[in-house]
Amino acid sequence: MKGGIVALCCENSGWKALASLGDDPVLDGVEAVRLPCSGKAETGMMLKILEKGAAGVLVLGCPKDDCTFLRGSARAQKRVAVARAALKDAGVGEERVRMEFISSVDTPRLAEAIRAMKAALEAHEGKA
Amino acid sequence: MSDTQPQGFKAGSNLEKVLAAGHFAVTAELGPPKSADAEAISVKAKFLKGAVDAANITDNQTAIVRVSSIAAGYLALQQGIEPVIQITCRDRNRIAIQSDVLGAYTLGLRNILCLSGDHQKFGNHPTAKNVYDMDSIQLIALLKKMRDEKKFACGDEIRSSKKAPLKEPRIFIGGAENPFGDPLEFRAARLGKKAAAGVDFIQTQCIYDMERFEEWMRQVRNRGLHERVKILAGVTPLKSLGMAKHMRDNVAGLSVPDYWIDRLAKAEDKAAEGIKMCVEQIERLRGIEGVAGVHLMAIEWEDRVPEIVKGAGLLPRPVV
Amino acid sequence: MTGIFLCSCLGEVCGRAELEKAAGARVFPGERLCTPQGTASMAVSIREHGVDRALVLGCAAAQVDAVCASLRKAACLGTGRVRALRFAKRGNAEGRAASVRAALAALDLVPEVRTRKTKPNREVLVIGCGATGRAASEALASLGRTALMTEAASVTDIRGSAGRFTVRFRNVGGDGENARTFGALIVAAGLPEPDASRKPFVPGRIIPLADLSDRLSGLSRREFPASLAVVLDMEIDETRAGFEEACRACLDAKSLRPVETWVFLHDARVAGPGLEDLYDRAREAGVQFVKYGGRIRLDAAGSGVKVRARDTVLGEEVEISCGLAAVSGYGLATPADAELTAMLGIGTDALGRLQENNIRLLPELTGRAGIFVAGACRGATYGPDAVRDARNAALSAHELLSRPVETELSHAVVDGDKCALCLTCVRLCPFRAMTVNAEKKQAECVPESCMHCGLCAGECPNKAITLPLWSDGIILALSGAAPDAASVAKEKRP
Amino acid sequence: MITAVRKPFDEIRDLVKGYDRLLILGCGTCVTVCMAGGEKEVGILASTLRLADQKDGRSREITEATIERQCDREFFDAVKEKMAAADAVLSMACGVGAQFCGEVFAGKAVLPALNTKFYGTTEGPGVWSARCSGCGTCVIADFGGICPVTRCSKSLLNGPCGGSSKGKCEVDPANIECGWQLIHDRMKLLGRLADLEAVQPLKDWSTGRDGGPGRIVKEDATL
Repeated sequence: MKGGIVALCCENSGWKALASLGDDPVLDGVEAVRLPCSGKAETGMMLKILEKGAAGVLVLGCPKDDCTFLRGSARAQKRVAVARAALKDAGVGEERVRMEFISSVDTPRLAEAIRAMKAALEAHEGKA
Repeated sequence: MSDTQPQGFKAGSNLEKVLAAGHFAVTAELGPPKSADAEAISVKAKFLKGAVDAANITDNQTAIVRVSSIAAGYLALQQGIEPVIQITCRDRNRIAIQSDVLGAYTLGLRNILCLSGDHQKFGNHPTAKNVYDMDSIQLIALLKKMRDEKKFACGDEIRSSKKAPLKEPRIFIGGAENPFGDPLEFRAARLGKKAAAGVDFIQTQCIYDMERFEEWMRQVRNRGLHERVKILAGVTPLKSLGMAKHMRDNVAGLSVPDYWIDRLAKAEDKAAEGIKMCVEQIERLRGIEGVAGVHLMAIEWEDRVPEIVKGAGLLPRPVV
Repeated sequence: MTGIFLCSCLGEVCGRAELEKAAGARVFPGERLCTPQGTASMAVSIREHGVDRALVLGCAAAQVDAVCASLRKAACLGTGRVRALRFAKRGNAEGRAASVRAALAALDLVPEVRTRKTKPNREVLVIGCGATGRAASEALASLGRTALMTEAASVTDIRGSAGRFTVRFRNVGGDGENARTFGALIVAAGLPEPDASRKPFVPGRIIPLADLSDRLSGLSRREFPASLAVVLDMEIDETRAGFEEACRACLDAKSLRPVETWVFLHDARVAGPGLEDLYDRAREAGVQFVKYGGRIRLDAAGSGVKVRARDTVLGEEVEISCGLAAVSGYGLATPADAELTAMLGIGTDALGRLQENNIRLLPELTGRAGIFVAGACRGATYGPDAVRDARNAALSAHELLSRPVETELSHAVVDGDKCALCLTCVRLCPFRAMTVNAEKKQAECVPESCMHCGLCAGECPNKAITLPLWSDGIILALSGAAPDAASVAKEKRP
Repeated sequence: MITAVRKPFDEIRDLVKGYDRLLILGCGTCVTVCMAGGEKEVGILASTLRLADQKDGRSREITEATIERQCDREFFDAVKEKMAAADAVLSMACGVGAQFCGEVFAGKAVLPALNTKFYGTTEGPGVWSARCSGCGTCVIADFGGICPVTRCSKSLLNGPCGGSSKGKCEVDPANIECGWQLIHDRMKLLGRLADLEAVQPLKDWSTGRDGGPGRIVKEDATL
């Protein structure tokens, strides 16, 4: 997979789940960026990260009814949707941006999500 | 074309005379073709001949392009059917409308129905620009001004030149009304505005909810409008169960009570049942005080009009 | 000067020289940095070498975060001045160097962050004079804190933030208003009376359960209904308070006159002191409890009321007619008073009650620091629950106001030149931290209310809002997508 | 405010396909408030175009800028250099700004990125709806403060057409409220329902678009 996956992590959930993955090989090629909340991840930011060469952006937010800042992950979900639409327009495949609702102890599901994203990116790369 | 000044009549059209004489008038609808096929008009006209006092010639109904109302009206006149020309405010501004009124009169056409007109979104040219320079009530007031004040909208007198005699188009002015449209409580008031603007006769939208129509007529009578305006109740015979459901579900501002649908569902020959129900409805309408006639909108069923009119005991039509 | 602290656990992963070359900064290798001694040794190096920004490289994120927190205290470095970077044991040297450079780039962009201490106003306002409100005031008094109680109806406006709320009241006489400041607000406004004019109520035939007792006591022998039905769980799940009220009302009715009584409910709620016994007494007195499933139909036909429902025990439709029916207000969806909710600026749940659907806020917190909710207005309608709520809220308010409100001034900053006053941030902020500064004609953040979540910055249509510690530049640096110099320079400092 | 929505991406991509140095210019006033052409949208469009170019292997330089307003000449000074360096400008202002940008930089290809819609108000976050069509002779006083020219699909001045049902307009029952239902309800609230019975005369349309492109001269303000 050309370029890595940048994970924009809410520090209250995704960041902790990612940290507790420790040195799991699934994290190869995954660059974790800490945010105060997934609601800080902007559409423009996601697209700019892809522009700079990343293969994918994974936004990790808290489950919507457990969000520390009440509406953070709901806003992030809408912004990811706009980013995906933009990628579809650009013809570069919407799977390059993805949102996952991960609580801080959801480590297995996070690993699964990263694997699924890597697979989707490789599949798309094969096609592109 | 007789150009004599009809004594005491506004326009002297057959429809006007029938209504003035107190007969229960019968008008129908003749939908002009979506092509330049003149023959299609005369075929339909033949069905209606002798069965109706006048026939509405629709003006690009539901915003679908058809032969113009005035042209088709003139052809119907030649077949011995007196037409009711329709003018919608959707497609022409006040200049074009006034010139069409002069034209229609010169061709001997005397009845004009004033309509706001269906929004172009419903027709086959949804991307067209609409006009709506005026609305149906302003159009009624305009025709009255042309007839009675012998003036154009701008105030100029209707004469070929300063010294020429006044030659105004004497039109029997019609309007449409939907007794079931919201806001319900404003509907009678709106008819009052049309009366104030100078409408001579009204044809209502097709009626299925008789209770609500009778309630509307009560409000009309309370305002004494039935004496100032001749009201023709609109009816449309139901050809099939599908048509009944379509009218109920997809036509805005139209309420179709269940008993129409249930009766049709039970009937063997749906078309015959539709005709029978329509005849019964006309008989019931004749009993309502203030209803001066019936407007039979047999959409693409012109051939069954005589049968319905006969069934309702309205033949032969009076000769006035 | 930026210092990199390399923990010994990464010793063999990357050498000091390699790191110094890659990062262009002074490297301080250290022993077991995650231990207190490790942290102390770092603090010493920081003071000795005048380090103002520290990057700690460790093996596991959790430990490294803890180290940063303790290092901030030990070496009194401002927030954000200490950054942690977890080094994966695997990965090549080039990858590690790149992530160090990215972390350092982010560190360079971190501004100086001051904190502000404000003495909170010591008084608490309790909105609602019902049982819950009184319980909250008593709890506050026992904690030695003065409290003012008022009815929700007399409050006209609420502004400010934790420690400094300004509340306006209608004057007692009714003309004009006055304002007072409070440190915290406890909302115990209870549930508004069910509006007797709406469905399913029919005056005189189907009435609110709360009015049943005084209506019956006012009736003469002739007017007294021969039969009476109480309906619970009509629209939403009943509460124990509703169940208790139903049993008491039927027992009261039977004590006045011999009357046939039914109680229609989904199930009996007896989990409370004395409720089981009350339920038994009611049944012994002849009250018939009918458990129904799904919807219940009430028709005020003729002189009486027809009640139809599916009896889940018998498994068939049951229909009775009675002289009078009473429906429990708790079993009806009665949203909190909309005006009060708008003034408070806090979220509500699906039923419109003052309890945002978020487990972090249970039981008495709201989205806004310094505003607490207790009792029926948040759904805790049963007496003992409401009192416990009141005590929780009193304790939380007391705790908040017993120490100065310390605010880290890293709140959202609005660039007045770019702000188009589109109000997106004002409407979006879950904590009502964003307000409109009319003189400056721009949006402006209240530092004390800001929770530094960055939602506003993420949504501003003109990118006029920056969160100093999480600016675009810092985030892009950390994501390996180095920001172009121009966009970094434009970011506003606090 | 003037409201607008961004053009579909394929249409924009087609507009700019012939240009190698492109400036995407946002506007910080109306179209920022209705979330169509502010700095955030400029960023998103720029990134999307760059990603599309990367995929097509097309090398192109896309710069971004946002100025206060594109309907006042002086505000363009801030982007003079970027404008000079670009051989085309994709203006994310409303129709006014996009055209004026073309006037200020005569000879430079200026392409619109937005479709300007109407004078509108914010119904709620993310929802805008029309209130005025700029007919040049405001008549709302006769209709309880609600404009029949804009809020009625047929601009009727004398009452609802037959297609009004349950307060909705037949043209688009899901989204359009019947203007005349609104007028009727408001006039009823104001106790002026009887005023609706007066027949409104023909309207003078010459003060609006039909009178030719508008121009206002406020003598005291001219230099």
